[in-house]
Amino acid sequence: MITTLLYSMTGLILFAMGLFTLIIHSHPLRKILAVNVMSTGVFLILVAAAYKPLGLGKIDPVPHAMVLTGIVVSVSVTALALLLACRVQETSNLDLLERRKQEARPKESNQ
Amino acid sequence: MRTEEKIITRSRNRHKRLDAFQRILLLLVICLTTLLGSIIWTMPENPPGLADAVALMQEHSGVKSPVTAVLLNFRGYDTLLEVMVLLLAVIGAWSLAKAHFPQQEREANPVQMGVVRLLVPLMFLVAAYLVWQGSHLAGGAFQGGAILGAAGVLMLVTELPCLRAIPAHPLRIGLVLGPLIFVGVALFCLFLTGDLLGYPEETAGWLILLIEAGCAISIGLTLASLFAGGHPEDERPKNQEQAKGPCKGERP
Amino acid sequence: MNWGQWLLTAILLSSFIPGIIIFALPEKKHRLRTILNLCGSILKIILILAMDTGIYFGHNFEIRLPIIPGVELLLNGDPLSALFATLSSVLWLLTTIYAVGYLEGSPNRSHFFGYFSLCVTVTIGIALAGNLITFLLFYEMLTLTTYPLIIHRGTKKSLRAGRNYLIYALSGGAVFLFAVVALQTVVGTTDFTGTGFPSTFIDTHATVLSLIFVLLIIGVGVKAALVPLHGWLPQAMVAPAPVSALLHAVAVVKAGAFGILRIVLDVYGPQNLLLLGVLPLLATVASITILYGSLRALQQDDLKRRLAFSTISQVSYIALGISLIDQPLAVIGGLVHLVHQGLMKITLFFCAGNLAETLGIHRISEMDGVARRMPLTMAAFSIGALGMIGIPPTVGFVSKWYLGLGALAAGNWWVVFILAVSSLLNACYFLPILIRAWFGKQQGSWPEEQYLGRFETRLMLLAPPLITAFIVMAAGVVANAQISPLAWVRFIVREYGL
Amino acid sequence: MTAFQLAAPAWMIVPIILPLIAGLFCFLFNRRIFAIALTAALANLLGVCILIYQLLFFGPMRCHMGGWQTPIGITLRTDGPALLMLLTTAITGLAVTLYARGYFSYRILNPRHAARHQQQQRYFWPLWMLLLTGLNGLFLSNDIFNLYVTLELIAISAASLAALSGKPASQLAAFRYLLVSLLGSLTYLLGVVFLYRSCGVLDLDLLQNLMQNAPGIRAALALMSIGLLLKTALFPLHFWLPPAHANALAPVSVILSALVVKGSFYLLFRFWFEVFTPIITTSALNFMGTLGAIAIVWGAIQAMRQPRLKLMVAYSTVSQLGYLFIAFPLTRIDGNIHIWGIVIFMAMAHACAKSAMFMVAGTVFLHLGHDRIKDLNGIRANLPITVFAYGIAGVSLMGLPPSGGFIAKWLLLSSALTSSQWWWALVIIVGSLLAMIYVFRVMSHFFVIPEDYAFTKPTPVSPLMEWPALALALISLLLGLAASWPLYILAQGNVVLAQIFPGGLP
Repeated sequence: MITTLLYSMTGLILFAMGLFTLIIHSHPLRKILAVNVMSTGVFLILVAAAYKPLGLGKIDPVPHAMVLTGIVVSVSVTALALLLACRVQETSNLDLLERRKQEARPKESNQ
Repeated sequence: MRTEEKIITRSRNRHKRLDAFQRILLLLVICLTTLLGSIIWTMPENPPGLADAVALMQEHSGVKSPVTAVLLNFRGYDTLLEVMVLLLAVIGAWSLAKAHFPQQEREANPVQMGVVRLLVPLMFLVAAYLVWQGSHLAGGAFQGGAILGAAGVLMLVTELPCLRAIPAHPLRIGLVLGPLIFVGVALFCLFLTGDLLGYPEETAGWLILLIEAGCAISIGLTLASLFAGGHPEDERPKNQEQAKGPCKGERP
Repeated sequence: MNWGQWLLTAILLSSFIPGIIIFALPEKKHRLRTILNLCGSILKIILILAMDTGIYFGHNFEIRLPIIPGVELLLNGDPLSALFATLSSVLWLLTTIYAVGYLEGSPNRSHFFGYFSLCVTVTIGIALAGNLITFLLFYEMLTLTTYPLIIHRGTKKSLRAGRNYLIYALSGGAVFLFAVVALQTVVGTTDFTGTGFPSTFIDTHATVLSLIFVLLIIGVGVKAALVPLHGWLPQAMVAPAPVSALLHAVAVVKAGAFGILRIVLDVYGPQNLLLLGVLPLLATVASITILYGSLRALQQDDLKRRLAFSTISQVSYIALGISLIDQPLAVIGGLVHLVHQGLMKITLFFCAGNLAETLGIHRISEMDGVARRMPLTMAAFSIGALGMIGIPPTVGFVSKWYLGLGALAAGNWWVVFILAVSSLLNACYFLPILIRAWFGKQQGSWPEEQYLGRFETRLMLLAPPLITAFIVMAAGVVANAQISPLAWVRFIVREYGL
Repeated sequence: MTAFQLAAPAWMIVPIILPLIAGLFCFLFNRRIFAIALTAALANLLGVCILIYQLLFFGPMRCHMGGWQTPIGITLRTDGPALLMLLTTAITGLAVTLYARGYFSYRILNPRHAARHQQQQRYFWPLWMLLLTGLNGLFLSNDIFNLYVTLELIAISAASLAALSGKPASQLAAFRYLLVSLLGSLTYLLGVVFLYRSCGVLDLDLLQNLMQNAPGIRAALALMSIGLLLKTALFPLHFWLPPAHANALAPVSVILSALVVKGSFYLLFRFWFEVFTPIITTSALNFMGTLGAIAIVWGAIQAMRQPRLKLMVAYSTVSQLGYLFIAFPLTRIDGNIHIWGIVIFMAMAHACAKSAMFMVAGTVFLHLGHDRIKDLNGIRANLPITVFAYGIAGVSLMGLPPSGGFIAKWLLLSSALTSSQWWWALVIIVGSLLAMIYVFRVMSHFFVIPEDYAFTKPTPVSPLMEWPALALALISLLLGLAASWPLYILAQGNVVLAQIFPGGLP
């Protein structure tokens, strides 16, 4: 019982931390990480739901399958979000564009 | 535009202390957590589940591992859609950008090359073992695919020159292979038994293995492609036929 | 489907199909477009006359199209709808001829005539509607089809007029929708029955039903231009003259007035309204509108604006007549004014359009001596104006006579007073125009004199007002004959058992 | 070969598997992609028609995937609401497929960015096909975890599509959209976890039987609802919608606005009024209704203030979604009688009308190179069909008769008045008036042809861009006249509705 509770509470706290970070931080990378922390929290609770102490019955395989599925989704979505964030940073970050321009200028003058 | 840029750049000069909105939010989040926590606390000790139901049907599933049985047989439809999610991520990534390789081709670092030569075949072996083992122990397509993906990432990090030349079309075939096998098997079962993914009991194990093998390859390629961060060089439909043969690094 | 249902369908399609084809026609095919228009409108008149005959001999025309439980579309030909449909279709033919002449050479005609045809389809739909839901359907569509016509010129002013028209009309439509749903909820049906809903509802829901009546009247009152909902009408004068004719005589204002008739006679029924005691309210509003419209008309120098305020005033005679529901003579006066006002007002607008198109005259102060330059047009105008004042033997006299008789019979002296004052005001704002035109002396040249041909203006512009002016006289002279608007209205009133 | 009898439930997988295979092939092949997509869209429509035929003759059905019964297997289910949503998706999807073809062809004609546009088209088709898979799967699924997977499928493909145009603004919007979708999915998943721990099953039918007023279940409902509300963009959570919808490519805007938000709404509605009905309280319903009312007014006011056509249409979506939520508090008194009718009508009419409008906006944008509302004068001269389609779609959005929107509003109003909650009726009326203002603000510019307007045609717009919009607009207009058919389909197998139409409908 205590194991399940421990995992569940940890998961819940992770979820809450992720949620808080997601809302208050504006940097894309932090947001993506926050979502990842949140999903980890949910998976923890899910795995905890499947746990049975030894001798008290079989371990439920369905949440395990769900977590596996969830992890896959989370990985792919994270990858996509990271790429998107990179694109956003490249195209709409003025500082970066400015720096690029400055980097490009000396090259042009060399040619 | 302006404000959006600000939002992105603001994080750099963010204040350390929380402002009023953040405090209220913090309070709300804490309340929410406490509430949900107390609900979990009061939940019954032995939650109902599907463990017994799955155990009852286990012997008809064709595999010994309950997780694999759930993943690929009982809830195989979920997994089919899941594989599509992975593929979607690749399509989305490819639509966004071109894979980023360094400007100049340079000779790979001999140490890195050595590590790759040593590790990559080993990883392929482990992946194959994991897929094989999935039928009776923990393991399966996702785990195997993850190892394959890691192998791909390793090669990408080493900046093997030949990776740059990987043609798009074979890569796409590889990416689609797993889903196609999955759908093919599903439809095959539909013809045979009248149910989508309704494996005939005697061949279920082999069909699941086939799906797992196909999916493991595709998942590995998917993860590596996602790491590469975009579509390959010759993805322009016009000059499709410039593809070169498979490079050495891919199949050492 | 029996032949009656085919007939109703054909009546609607006879202008709808030409309208759609006209939209698809290239801009340059004037002749084909004109032929289509005229064929459609003549066919429509023939079909409607056939329906009138059928109705006179007691045939029942009805199409029901259930949509969801409690909501059905119902087309129904009864004597009252025949009155409105006949009026609209005849005037539409004349207006089409006029519009072809008026818009000769101007751009975007396929657009214009397409909406013109749709507009009349919708008006006939209003005439044939058999319940409030169908009425609402066509009523809202009328707003949408007239909007492009009002902003047809595309100037800033016309856009503003169009926007105001929309705001007024669609708000009215929204109020109307609310009231219709409420009525459906309370009474369970909105069919036009001829006697109204069972009077048992009055005992249980008197307040709610009174409130719904007020909302319904507000909904249709926007189009009927009851004060204070009249604001859009004078502004809409920026539209081309055929559109003004359409708005004032054929479709929009008439649709509002017709809606009032339907609500009073068919939805609530005379008995229920007398029980509820809300009719004096309608009579008051109508009286105020009559006086207000006349007073404002006096102040206008722009000819079309004066005519617009005159419409506001004249249309309320219909509402005034129907609000004296217990007096059949007053009801006859109100109903027949629906036709008469249309005939007179369309004549006046045609003439005003002729003046503007031929001589560039828009203001009354420019009209001195214009009758010598355009005698036929001004003759028609004079007949229309005299009709408005109510001088025999024009049709205007017939309406006012019956209204007055009804008011006298009811002992309603203040209505008689209103009628007298309003006639006086009518004279005040029409007679000076006539005097200027016939006896004034031309001051300088006309602003933009254009046309010099065989007639005083193009034949297509000249013929329609002459025809309507002739009808204004003729219908007044033969009012007591077997076939006249008055005879038909008497037939209606008999049918309603008043 | 039992799978191919007409009565076999296996037909249910057609709308899922077909677009899925088409998506794979679209990604795999380089040529004839459009042919693949079009075939899939047509076959999808056909499949849905077969399913409707099945429903009418054999009643609602269950299809057990892999032959595994619940609780361990996944079930698909057909019933009236699901099939009507599928039908809407199929029809709109077919129109979008055609429109997208015309749209991309037109853009590729422009030699300046031909390669980039070709690239966009290359990825549009597989993404769109997989999105269609996800949507169809969502409408058919009867398993809360499978629903999560379909939600993810939709979220990822939708976000990728939203970013497709490559403009910085669209990518930023897509990024936000992706994050919001993820947050929604995760919250939903947390709800699923709570539900699984409380009930131990995942199938909706079984859950419905186990429903009781336990704190765990209430928490699950709250979490799942919040997640779905985020994806549906109800008022305070709508912030991501307008930029994402307005900055995407036109066919993508159509898909996002007409179909994607409907998916999550449908799910939410199904949960509230089928699965969790016993634990729903009146105050919760009123809360949803209030949010809906605010959304109607707020969205409409924002739509009136927008300088760009696409933004205007996007805010109009926020407003129109509010109507769907106003239906919530009207159920208490009315039972289930009108509720599915209202919601399905609203969803169908809005899907068709809004698609038509976004198509029009896209066509206008391509034609003029901008969509600033005040500079749209005279477009009627060059694009008469498009302008006509806009007008008709506008009529439906305003809820004027005889459009499908009118029927929905009629049902809403009559439910509100029957249950003496007249304040909702007022909101509905005000909403229609505001809709009228924002629709006609654009319309007046369309209609006016300035004196000096040049009647030149830069590049003739493909008929594929004009006619699908008109067809959809007409469908949304005529939906009102054919209203008895959707209601008839809805009544199949629905006990409550069947009582109102004892003799069947005309």
